[in-house]
Amino acid sequence: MAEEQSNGHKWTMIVDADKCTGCQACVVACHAENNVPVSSEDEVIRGRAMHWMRIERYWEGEYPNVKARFLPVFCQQCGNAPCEPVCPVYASYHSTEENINIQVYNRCVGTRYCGNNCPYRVRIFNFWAPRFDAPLEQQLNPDVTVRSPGVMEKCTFCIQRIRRGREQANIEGRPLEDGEIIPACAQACPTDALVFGDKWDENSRVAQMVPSERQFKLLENLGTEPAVYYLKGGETHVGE
Amino acid sequence: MLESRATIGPYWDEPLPDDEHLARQVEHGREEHLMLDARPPAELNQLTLARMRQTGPRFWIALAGLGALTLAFFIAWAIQIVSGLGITGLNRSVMWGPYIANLIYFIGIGHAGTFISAALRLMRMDFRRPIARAAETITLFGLACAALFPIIHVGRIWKLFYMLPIPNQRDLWPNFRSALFWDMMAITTYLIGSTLFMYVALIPDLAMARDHMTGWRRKLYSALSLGWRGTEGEWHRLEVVSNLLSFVIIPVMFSVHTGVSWNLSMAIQPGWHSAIFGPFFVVGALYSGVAAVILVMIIVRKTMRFGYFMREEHFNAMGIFLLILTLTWIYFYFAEWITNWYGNLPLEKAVQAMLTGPLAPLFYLMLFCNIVVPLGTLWSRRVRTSLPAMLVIGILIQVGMYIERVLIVSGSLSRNELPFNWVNYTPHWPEVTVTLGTLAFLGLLYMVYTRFVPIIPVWEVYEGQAMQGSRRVGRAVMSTRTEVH
Amino acid sequence: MADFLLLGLFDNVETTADVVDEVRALGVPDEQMTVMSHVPYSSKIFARKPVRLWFLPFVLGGAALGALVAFFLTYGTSYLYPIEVGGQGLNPVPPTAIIYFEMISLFSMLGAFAGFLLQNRFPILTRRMYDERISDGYIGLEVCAPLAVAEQVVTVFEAHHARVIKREDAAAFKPQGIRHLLFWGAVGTGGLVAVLVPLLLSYDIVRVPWINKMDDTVVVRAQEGPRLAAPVGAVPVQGPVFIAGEPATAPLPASEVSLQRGQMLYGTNCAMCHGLQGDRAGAEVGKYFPEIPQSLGARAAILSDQDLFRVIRLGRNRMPGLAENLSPGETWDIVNYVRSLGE
Amino acid sequence: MTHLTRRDFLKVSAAGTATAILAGCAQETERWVALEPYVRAPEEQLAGIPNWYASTCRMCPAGCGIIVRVMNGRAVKIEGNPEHPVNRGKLCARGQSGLQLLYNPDRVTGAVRQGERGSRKFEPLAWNEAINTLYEKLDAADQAVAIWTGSATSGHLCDLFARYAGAVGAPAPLRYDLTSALNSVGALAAANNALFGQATLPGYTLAQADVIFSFGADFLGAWLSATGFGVEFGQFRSQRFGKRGLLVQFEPKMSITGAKADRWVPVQPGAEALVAGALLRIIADEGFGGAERAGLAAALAGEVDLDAAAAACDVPLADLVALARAFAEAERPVAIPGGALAGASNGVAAVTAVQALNALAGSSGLGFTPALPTALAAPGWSSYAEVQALVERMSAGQVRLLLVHGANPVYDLPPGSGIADALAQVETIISFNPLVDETSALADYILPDRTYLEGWGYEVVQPAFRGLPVVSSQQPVVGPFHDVRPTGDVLLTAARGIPAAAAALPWTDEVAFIREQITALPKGASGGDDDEVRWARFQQHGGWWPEAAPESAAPELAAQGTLDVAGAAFDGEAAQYPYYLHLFPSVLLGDGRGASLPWLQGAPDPLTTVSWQTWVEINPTTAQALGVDHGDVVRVESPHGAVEVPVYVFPGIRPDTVAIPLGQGHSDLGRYARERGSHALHLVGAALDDVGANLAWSSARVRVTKLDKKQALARLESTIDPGEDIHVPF
Repeated sequence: MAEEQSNGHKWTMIVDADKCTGCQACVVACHAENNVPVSSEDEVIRGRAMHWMRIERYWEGEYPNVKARFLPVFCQQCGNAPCEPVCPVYASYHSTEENINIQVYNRCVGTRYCGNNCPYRVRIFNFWAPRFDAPLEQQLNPDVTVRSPGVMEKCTFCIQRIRRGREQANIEGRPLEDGEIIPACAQACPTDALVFGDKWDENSRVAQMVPSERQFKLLENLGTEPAVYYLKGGETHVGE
Repeated sequence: MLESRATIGPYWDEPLPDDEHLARQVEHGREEHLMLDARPPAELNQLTLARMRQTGPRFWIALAGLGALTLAFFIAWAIQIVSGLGITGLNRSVMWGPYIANLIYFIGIGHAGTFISAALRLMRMDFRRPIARAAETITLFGLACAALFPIIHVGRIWKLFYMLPIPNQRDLWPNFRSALFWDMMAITTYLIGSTLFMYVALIPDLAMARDHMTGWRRKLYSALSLGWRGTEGEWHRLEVVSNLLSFVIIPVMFSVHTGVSWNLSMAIQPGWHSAIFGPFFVVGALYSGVAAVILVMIIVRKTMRFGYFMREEHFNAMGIFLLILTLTWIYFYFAEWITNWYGNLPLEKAVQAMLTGPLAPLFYLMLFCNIVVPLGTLWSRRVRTSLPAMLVIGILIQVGMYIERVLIVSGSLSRNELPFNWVNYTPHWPEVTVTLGTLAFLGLLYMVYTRFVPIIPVWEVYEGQAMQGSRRVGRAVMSTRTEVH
Repeated sequence: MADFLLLGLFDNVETTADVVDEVRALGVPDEQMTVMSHVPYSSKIFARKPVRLWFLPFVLGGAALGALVAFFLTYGTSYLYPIEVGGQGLNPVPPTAIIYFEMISLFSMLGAFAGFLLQNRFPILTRRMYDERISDGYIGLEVCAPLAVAEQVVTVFEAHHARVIKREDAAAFKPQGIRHLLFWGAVGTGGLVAVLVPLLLSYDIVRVPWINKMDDTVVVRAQEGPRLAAPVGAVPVQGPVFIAGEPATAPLPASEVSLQRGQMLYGTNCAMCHGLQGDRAGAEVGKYFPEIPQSLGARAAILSDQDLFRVIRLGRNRMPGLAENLSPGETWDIVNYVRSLGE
Repeated sequence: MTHLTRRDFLKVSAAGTATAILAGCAQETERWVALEPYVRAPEEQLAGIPNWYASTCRMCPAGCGIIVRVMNGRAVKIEGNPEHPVNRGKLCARGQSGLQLLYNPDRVTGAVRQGERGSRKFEPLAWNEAINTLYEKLDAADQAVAIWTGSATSGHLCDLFARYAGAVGAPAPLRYDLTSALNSVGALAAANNALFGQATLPGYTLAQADVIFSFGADFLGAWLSATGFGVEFGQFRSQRFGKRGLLVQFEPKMSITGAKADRWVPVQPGAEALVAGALLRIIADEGFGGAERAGLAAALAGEVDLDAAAAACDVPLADLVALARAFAEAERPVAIPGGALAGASNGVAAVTAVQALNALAGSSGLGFTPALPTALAAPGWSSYAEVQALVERMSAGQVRLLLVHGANPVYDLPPGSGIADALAQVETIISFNPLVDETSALADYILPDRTYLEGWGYEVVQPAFRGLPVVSSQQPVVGPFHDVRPTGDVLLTAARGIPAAAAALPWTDEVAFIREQITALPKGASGGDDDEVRWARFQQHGGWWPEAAPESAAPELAAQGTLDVAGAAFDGEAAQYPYYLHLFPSVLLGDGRGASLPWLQGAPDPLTTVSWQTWVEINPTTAQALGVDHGDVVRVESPHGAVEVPVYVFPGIRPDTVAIPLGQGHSDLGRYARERGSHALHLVGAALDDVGANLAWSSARVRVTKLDKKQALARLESTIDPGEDIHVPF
C-alpha cells in the first residue's frame, strides 16, 4: 500500500554499506540538528544510549581474516509501520504527504508500545528530562522541539528541513529539486554513503539507485516496506 | 425420612430417622456436607455478622503492615512520576517490564472469582455457594489493582486522559486499532460487569445485615440493600438477573485476558507473536486465579473462623479444579514451546536459549512451581483437603505464574531482530516496591471489605440447605436435591 | 373504604401455603398478597400466579445502545479523524469487531441491571410492611384487605399459629412515584455533571495547568531574547549584503518603472553629494569631498552590480551606508539608475 | 470545511517538531522570555530565517571549510562548505562538535590570573590590565621569550608570533602538539624530502586510484585530513562502470580504514618497512607490471628476506606475491604511509619505504601542495628535537616567558620529556587557550583567545587536494560569547610598547593584518577585481583558491640507492614485556581536544562502540591466555609507566599486540574530560627516531596483568553473544 503514488513525495534514503566508514559524523550531526541529548556513561552502560541513528558494527570471521561491517540504522520510515497502529493516541502515524512515519511528541503519553513493536529498535524513549549544561542550550536548533521526559522520539528524516525546503519551493513557485533537501546525516557523510531524495521523482538520484543489484531492505522478510534502502558492501579480491 | 415430614416444620430441624444405623449415616452426611448440615438462619446470620464486626489486635497489626507497604508503593510511584521512568531498570530494548507483567498477573488472579461464581452458578454446582463472594471480591480488587498498572507504566501520566474517548479541543480520538485500547475497553467492561454481578448477589445479605444492625451501619445497609424485602418477585428477578449477568460475563472474562495477551501477541516480537497467546493466557489466568481463591478461602476461614461454611469438601472440589487447570496450562505451555522449538527459527530459538541459559534459575523455578508441585501433590485427597498444604501450593503457583509473566514480557523483549540491540533487563527498586506494594494494597482492600459486607453469601447457603434433603434408598441415606426455585 | 395491611410470620412453607389458600378463599385476590422469605421460594410453592418478567427489552435495548457506542468509537472516530496507520486502512474489521463485542456486552449487562432495578421499583424509598425476623428464617405473608376481611384474615393467621401478626392502615404506606422521579432525576443530573466536568477540562474551558514540560523549552526560539549582536565585519554566505535570503547577485530588471523610482530615490539619497547627473553638478555637500568621482556613471561602469549594491548599502570610505534608509528593492532601483547615467 | 482544517491541523502536527504547534496545549512557560521587537530588525537577523557564515574548522589542522547556521545570533549547526576544495561540503564528527567548544560550560570567560600554579584558583583580571601585564612580561623577557603554538592556532597567529619573535630576536615559535606527532608530519616531510625533494605533507588523489596500499594510515579515521580523504574514498569506491578499487590495509590493529579495506593484513609493528621492501623485491623478481616498473623496483629494493616478511604479516608468502602483483599491475596504484609505523624507531625509513612504492607508477596518486603566489605559506611544524631543545632551555632557566596558544604541552608530551619540571623553571607562563587544560592549569595568566567561531584568521591548507592551493578563511560567525579578546589583537596591542616589535607589527588589529595578506592574493575562483570585493568574497565563499589547479608534473623520484628495511627497535625486553603497544588517536576525541565535548564523548567509537571511556584492545586468543574478558580491568605496564584500563576483546588485532586509544585521561579540560579514562602516552618514552628528529611514540613493549577489578564498558552494542544462528542481516 505504501507504493501507490499520491501527489506527495516518497522521501527515501539510500545507505551504501560499501562506503560507510562508521566515522560517526552522521551520528553527531543528528545530535546537533535534532537536539538529541547525550546520555551519560552510566546510562549507556544500562543500555539506554540515546541516538536517533546508530552505526551497528558486526564482526565476521576470525583473526587474521576478520572483517568488520558497518550498518547505519535509523528509523526506516516503514510504509507499513508496525509502530503506528499500536499507538492508542495516534502519536505515531503515517504522513500521507511525505510518506514517512511521524512521531508527534505532543500527543505521546509514553506507553512505549511502538518501541516494543519496532523490529529495528530505533525508537528512543526519554527516560529522564533532557539535560543541557548551560550555556550548551544556546546551540539547540529552534526548529526542533526539546522532548519532555516520558516521550518517545525517533529519526524524522529531518522533517524540519523537508518542510523548510518545500515552503521555500512554494514561495518561489517551483517544484522541489533533487538534492535540495538533505537531512543532517546525509549532509555530513564524508563518503556520500547516505543519499536522500524523493523516490517518486524519476530522475532523482535515489530513484536511479534503488534498482541497483546490491540493493536490499533491512529485515525485508517482515514486510514493513521501509523507505530506507541499503546497498550491500562489495568486495574486491586480491590475486588469483 | 418421610417426604411428608420433610416439609412439615422448617427444613433445618429435620428429625433424625428412628433407625440409628441410618441416623449415623445422616449425621455423617451432615458433618461432611454443609448443604446437609442445615442450621437455623438466625444462627448463621449471627455467625456471619459477628465475624464481620470482630477486629482483634492481630487484625490491626496486619492492617498496619499492609498499610505501610501500600504507603511505600504510593511514595515510590510519586518519585517515579517526578523523576521520570529513568529510575526503573527499563532500557532501550526492554521497554516493558514488571509493570505490564503485574497488569497481566493481577487481572489473572482477578479472573477466577467471577468465573467460579458465574460458571458454577449456571452449572448449578452447590459447592460454590459459601465461597462465591470471597472469590468475586478478589476479582473486584484484583481488577482494580490491575487497572493501576497501565497508569503507573506510562511515561507522561499527566497526559493520560488522551487515551479516553472523550471529545476534546484537540479534535483527537483514541486509536481503536491499538490493542491497548481494546484492553482498556475490556477491563472497563469486566470491572463494571463483575461489580454489578457481585452487588446483585449482595443485596439480600445486605438486607439481612440491615435487619440485625443498628446505628450508622443500619443506615448504610438499608441504603445499599435498596429496600429489599425478599418477596417472590424480588427473588425471582434476582435469580434471573444473576443468570443473565453470569451468561454475559463469562465471554467478557475470556475477552479480558485475551485482550491482555493480545497486547503482546499483536506485536511482531519474537516470543510474543503467537496465536496461542489468547487461550494460553486465559488458562494461565484461571490457573493463578483459582489458586488465589484457594489462598483467600484458607485465610478467610482461618482468620474469620468460618470452619462451618468452608469445609473439606470445598477445598477438595477447588483442588480438583486446580488439578485440571494445571494439566490444561501445561498443555498450552508445551504447545507454545514445541511450536517455537520445532520451528527452529533463529530468534525464537534465541528466546528459548535465553530462558534455558542465563534465565535458567527463574525458568526452572517457574516449571517447578507450576508443574512439578501441583502435579505431584494435587491428585491426593489428603493434600487437597489439608489447609497448610494447599496454602503452600497456592503460594508456589502464584510465584510460578508471576515469574512466567515476567519471563514472557521482559524476557522476550531482550531478544529482537537485530542482535546488536539485545539488552538484558534487571529490575530496580521502584519495580520491586510497586509490585509488593500493590499486593499489599490488594490485601488491605480485601481486609477492609470483609469488615463491611458479609463475605459469606448467607442466603445462597440457606438456599442450598433448603434444597438439600436426605431420603432413604434401600438401606442407605442419600442426599436429595429439590429445586425450590 | 380504608384498606388494612396485615403481616403474619410463619415458620414453614407448608403452613404459609395453607394460609394463602384460606385467605384466597376469603376472597382476597392474589395481587393483594405478598409472600416474603429469606430463601428464593418460587410462587408455585404457594400455588400463586408466577411473577411476570420484562428482562428481554432491557437487555436488547442495552445491546443496541452498546452497538451504537461501538459504532461511534470505530467508524465514527475514524470519520471525524481520518488518519493512516500501519497501512491498515481506516476501518479494519477485526479491531472493530472487538470494540463491538465489548460495548455490546457492557451495555447489555447495564441493561439487565437497570431492568432488575426498575421492575423491583428499587430503590424503595417509602416505608413498607416488613418484619426483620423474616431474614432469620420466618416466612411473611402480607395481605391487603378491607376492614371486614381483615378481621377474618387475622383469625386465619391465629388459627395457624402465626408468630407475629402486624396490622396497619394501608394509608400509612404511601406510593413512592414522586420520590422515584426525584431520585432518578438526581441520578441523571449527577451523570450529566459527571459527563460535563471532563468536557470543561478537555476543552480547556476550565484550565488545569497540566505539567507540560515541552512548552517551556530551553530552545531560543524565533524572536526570543536576549538578542545577540551579529559578528562585526563578517560576511554571510548570502553575500556581502546582510540580507538573509536576498542574493546580492540578482538585480531587478532595469524597467522604466525601476528607473523612475531609482531617479527619485537617487534624488533624495545621493544627489546632495553626487549631483543629480552623478557629475557633482550642484551637489552642495559634494564640494567638500574631492574624492567623489567626477562621473558616477563612469565609476559605476567598472563595478559589478552587487558591488554597487554593497557600496550603497554599506557605504565606503566616507560615504555612509544607506542600508537603514533603503529596502533591497529600492537599492536595486538606484543601481539601475546609476548604470543608466552616461559616462 | 472543518474537515479541511482538521487536515491542516494534521499537516501542522505532522511537522511534529515545528515549535509553532507546541503552543498546542495551552500552558504558560516558566522560563523568562523576552520577545524582541522586530519592527526595526537588524539587517542580518530575520525572524526564523537562518544566516549562514563560511569559515574554517579548527578542530584539527586539516583546514576543512565549514558553513555555520546562525539563528537569533546563535550558532546552531556546523556543516561542510560545499565550495571548499578540501572537504567539499562534508564534515566529520569532530568538526560538527565545534559548537560545543563555543558554548562549552567550562570556558574561561575572561582574562584571569592564577596566584599559585596548579591551584586552579583564578582571580579575574581586567583586560587592559591583562594586556599591560603581557606587555611588561614581553618587555622584561626580551629575547628570553618562547612561544608554543599548536594545531588550534590560526595561520595568521602563527605568522604574527613568528614576526614578533623575529623582531625581538627570540627563537622562532614552536608549533608542535600531539596531533602533529600522531600525524607524524616530521617523518612524512623527511621521507618526502629524501624521495622527492619536497619537505611537505603529501596529498593523495584516491578518486581514480585502482589500488590503494595503506600502511598504518587511518586516513578515514583520524589521520591528516580524514574528511578530505573520506570524500576521495567515496569516489574511489564508486568509480565509473561499477569499479570499486582495491584497498589493502597493512596495520597491526584494525582501524576503520582497515575495516573498509578489501584485505586487512596484520603487520607486526615495526615490520612495515620490511613488508614494503618485500613487495618491491617481489615485483622486481617476478617482473610484475612490466619491465619499467620491475626495473624501478629492483633499483629501490635491497635484499629482503621474503619469508620473514610474510611471517611478519601473518600471511602466506603466496598472498604477499598476489598483493605485490595486484599493486604492480594496477594502472594507478597508491601507497600511503602513516600512523603508528611513522612513530616507530625506524619511522622515517618505514615511511620512505612505503612512499617509494608510489614511484613505481610515476606517483600518479601522489601530489604535493603547490606554493601560493604570495609569501603566504603554511606555518611549518616543529620536530620533537626542537621541543627537546626548548625543554632544555626552559629547564636551564633561559626562558623567562612562555606563551602557549592552541597546544597543551603537558598533555601532549610523554612524561619522560620532563616538560612538567621544565615549566616549573619558567618565570611566567601565559596561556591563551579557551579552556583550562593541563598546561593552563600551570600557567600564571590565562588570556583566553576567542574560539574559532568567534575569531578571525586564515589557514593555508596542507595537504591540499587535487593540487589546489587553498587559503581557508576564518571569520566570526557569532559575536564574542564571553569577554574574551582575540590573541592577535592582544599581541599587537602589547607589541606597540616594544619598539622593535612595533616596527615589525604595524597593524592596528589582526583583521587589518589578515586583510592585507588576503588582498595581496590574485583573483581566485570566487573572482573579485578590487580588494574590497576580493576580501568580501574571501569571507563569503570561505576562502581563496584558484579556478583550476596549477600545472604540476607528478613528483620525480629524486632519491637513489636501495631502501633501508631494517625492523624497528622497541624498548623493553620481549621476555618481560611480551606485547607490542599500539597507540592510536581516537576517531572522535582526536589527540584529546575532543574530550571536552559531550557529543564526542557520547558518540560510540566506531569499532568497539565504547563511549566515555578508555579501553585496551586485546586479541581473543591473547585474552583467553590472560584469562580476561570484556570489562576486566588490567594493568598495562611498559618500562616507562603503567595505566589501568578495562579490556575490550577485539578480533581485529594481532595476538602479540595490545592497542589503547588516546584522547582520554585528562586531569583538566572541563567537566566532561576531567578524571575520565587514562592517558596511554604515559607508557611511551621520550626517545627519538632513526633520523633523531621525531618522537618515536610507537616503540614501547608492555606487559599486561589482570587485576581483580571490573569496569562495565559503556558499549552501544549488545553485551550478549548472539550465538551462531543469528545472522548479520546483510
